[in-house]
Amino acid sequence: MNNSFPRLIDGMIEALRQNVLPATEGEFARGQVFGVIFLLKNLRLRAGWSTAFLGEQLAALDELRLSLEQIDGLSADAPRPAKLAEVTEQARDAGDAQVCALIDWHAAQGTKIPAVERAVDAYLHRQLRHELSTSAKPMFAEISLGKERST
Amino acid sequence: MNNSFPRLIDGMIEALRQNVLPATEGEFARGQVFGVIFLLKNLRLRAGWSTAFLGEQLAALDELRLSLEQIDGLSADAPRPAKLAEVTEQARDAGDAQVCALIDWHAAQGTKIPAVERAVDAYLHRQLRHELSTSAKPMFAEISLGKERST
Amino acid sequence: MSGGLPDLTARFDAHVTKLLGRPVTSRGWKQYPSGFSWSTYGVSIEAPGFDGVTELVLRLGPPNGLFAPYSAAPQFEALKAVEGTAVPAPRAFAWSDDESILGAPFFVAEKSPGVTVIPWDADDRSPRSDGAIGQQFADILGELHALDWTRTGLARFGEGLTRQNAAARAVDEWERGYRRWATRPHPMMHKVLAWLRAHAPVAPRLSIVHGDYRLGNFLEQDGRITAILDWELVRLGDPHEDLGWSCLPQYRGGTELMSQLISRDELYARHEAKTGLPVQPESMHFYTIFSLLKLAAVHMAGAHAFEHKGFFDMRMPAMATQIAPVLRQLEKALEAAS
Amino acid sequence: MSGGLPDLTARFDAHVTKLLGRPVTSRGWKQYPSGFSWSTYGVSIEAPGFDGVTELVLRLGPPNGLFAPYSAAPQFEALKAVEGTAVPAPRAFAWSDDESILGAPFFVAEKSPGVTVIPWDADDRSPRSDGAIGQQFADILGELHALDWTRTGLARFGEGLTRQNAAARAVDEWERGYRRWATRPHPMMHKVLAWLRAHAPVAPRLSIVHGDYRLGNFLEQDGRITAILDWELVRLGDPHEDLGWSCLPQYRGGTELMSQLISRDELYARHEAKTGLPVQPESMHFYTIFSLLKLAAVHMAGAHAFEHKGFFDMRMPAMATQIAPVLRQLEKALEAAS
Repeated sequence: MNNSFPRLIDGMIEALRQNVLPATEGEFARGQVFGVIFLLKNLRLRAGWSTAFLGEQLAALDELRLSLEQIDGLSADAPRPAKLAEVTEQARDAGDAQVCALIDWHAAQGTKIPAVERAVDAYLHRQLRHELSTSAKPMFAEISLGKERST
Repeated sequence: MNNSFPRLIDGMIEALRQNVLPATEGEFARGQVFGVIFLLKNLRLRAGWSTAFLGEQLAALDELRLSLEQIDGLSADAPRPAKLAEVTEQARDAGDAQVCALIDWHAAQGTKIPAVERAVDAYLHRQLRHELSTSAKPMFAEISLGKERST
Repeated sequence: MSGGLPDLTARFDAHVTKLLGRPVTSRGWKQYPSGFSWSTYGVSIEAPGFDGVTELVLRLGPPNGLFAPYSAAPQFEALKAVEGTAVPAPRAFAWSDDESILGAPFFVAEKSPGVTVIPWDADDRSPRSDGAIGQQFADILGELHALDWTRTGLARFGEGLTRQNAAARAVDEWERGYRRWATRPHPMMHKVLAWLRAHAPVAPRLSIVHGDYRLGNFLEQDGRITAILDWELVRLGDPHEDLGWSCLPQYRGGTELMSQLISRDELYARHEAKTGLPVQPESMHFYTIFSLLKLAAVHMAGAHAFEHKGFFDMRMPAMATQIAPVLRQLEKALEAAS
Repeated sequence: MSGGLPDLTARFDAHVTKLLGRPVTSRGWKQYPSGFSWSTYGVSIEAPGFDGVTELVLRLGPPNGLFAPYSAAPQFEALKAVEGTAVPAPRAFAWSDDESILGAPFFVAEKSPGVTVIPWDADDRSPRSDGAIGQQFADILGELHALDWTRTGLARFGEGLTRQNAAARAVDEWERGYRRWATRPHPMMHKVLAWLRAHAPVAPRLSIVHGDYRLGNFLEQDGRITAILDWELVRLGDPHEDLGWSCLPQYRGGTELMSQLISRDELYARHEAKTGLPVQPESMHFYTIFSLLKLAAVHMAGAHAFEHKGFFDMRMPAMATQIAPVLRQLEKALEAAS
């Protein structure tokens, strides 16, 4: 899933405007497309990734931070997620960038620290499970064929 | 604007499914409609009214609560918004229900208290200004006529 | 009602066959896009038709519609009440609230000639330049309000109604609407309801109130209004109620003209000439605020229909976005009043 | 490229007129819905055409496309390289990366007969029952990997490439893709990149790698594969790379068959028969994980194109929703490897 809520909304609006409107017959149906566009514009001003959605991701980062603190002798150079102050996309992305740096740092070390590996893997697993549990059932057949799937 | 984010999303999906798909020609364009539906289903799982949007509404309620506290001799019976614990739709609606009860109570009083009137009016004004500043420009011509407005 | 046109056609034919006592096969079905609430179809039947009329309009009130559950009785009785008067309207032939017949309350009327103008289409189709439509718009409203309805089928909706309680009843009715449709509490509505109860005027007479008299709800042809449509909010009450509604800023399209048709002064003057009732400033103030409250409630009905009744027309949530602007107008109107 | 078809037609005619040295008027333009990246058009020109061919395909790489900026050179050279070999593909006639000609890099090829099968359409059009297509699918891939490309136009893309650095170069290329397209940091990608660098195998030979060899990227007719399409990710490298990609679970459609066409054992056996190279389990493991990383990066490219390049095709953000499932597959694959 994408990162930026407003850009996602903008893209949906443009897809409707550029790809759907010209192929839709009748003023009622086209009006309905404009209605969806209008609502999307309102959502752009009022909605965002939910606190529940982001909060779980940030809780996972915090769990990783605490796990790393308990690893004896972990080099002070090792990148790690900072303590989080707020529930935002930016906080999640900053935390993930620190985890990326930690993984790169650990990959470059001659001697691997199994506890770091375990802590990172636990984080990756928790994050992925959450991502998957907040994903809708794929609709690729419908998207490609333009019709409901019979199965 | 509506209250329930998931119901709004559901309605947009059904409008696309019931009103747009049958009037849209070509598998590419229909596929695009399914693409919008699919993304909306994902938003349903991941998005909600933003903290910024709800937070301002709750700050307005809190301001009213503090104003009421400073009114000497306001009857203990007078309904008023409670102190807020969390930034949610439910908290906003509960607060607004208390403001509604306060207005009804005050309307039923023989003697009006101007300070209550002023505090409530200040709240109504702040809430409305926020609602309007988070609203997209109306698209009623487009929705009714199914075409872009020339003006 | 989506997807059910073949079924609807068959049921319609069966019912009309029964009504007319001869086999009827309808043809040329067309759904009109206008109308936020009742579904409207154009349909033809073979001569001799109803009373000679073969081009018909069928209106159905769908169970998930804006103000559902519906009854077709008030609309039918209103059309009957104005038949043969100076108020042009389609002749109505049949109605029923029995959902076993067509799946929803319905009525059948003649198809009047002419086209509608949508209030927010600023682009073209403007019929307003010479003022003739605006004058008719005012005159017809005056004629409607001057009618004696006491011997019509509408009389049964006026039980217990007095010039003294007409305003309070109107407020009661729309407070019920607000409580039914609001998807969240709106403190401003409570403030306005309290103000309305404290300022209810006495009606100068009890009239048929169209309830949605404005640009967009009539047909015109060759510079003449051929039919007043959309009687679903018809009621009995203070004639100022229709005046307040038709003067809402929402229907002025950025012009100084009420419903984009006629100046306020001329509307009032022509209305007074037809009814013999001078327009009362206090009543207009009351019914302007009442009309805004009613409009806010209508917008809430849109949110409610979309979110709770499975009425997935994108115009519904679009209407819902206009609750706040109307509440803002109410705030300003009450400020001006205090 | 939306909305520009008349302009495109005129520019195409002018360019083909110049290429063929006679006036050409194209007709029958049709855009094919398939393809997530390059735009594909079918078009006819008058005889004698290109080399006798009058039914053409024009492919354009739009500036806001999935992997843009594009070059048409690799695809053109790949089609030229396989012309006249046992690898069926459209004959290519012209190409250019000069955007002043048609507004985007493009190439022109013959229109091959046959239809495509979409990987996730489980409903119908299944060509798989008798296995003949699957056998050809395997054999053609073996033929491709056995080709000597050193004297073809592809040779210029192989500078400095060795059997030892082929895997690392492939990882480098897709790490660049990840860094270019990711709309947010993905720690799992870093873990996988580190694993890939630590486990890079030596290639048994350097082959033409199609880069997207799977169900959906070939035409079939009467039980025969008539053309391998979609060469935009063509590169030189380890033949295991194509095997790993074509065996991805994403293309199995819930069956046990690779690309819904052929069992893994038979694919390997036929490939070995054509190339003389036994499939190496370690290499397959590496290129399976590599292919998942590449697929995750492709999905990220979808998010990037939609959010940052104005490519408003709803398939893009739909692809982006599949990043997490692929990262989950990578997690499982690395778990199994450790």
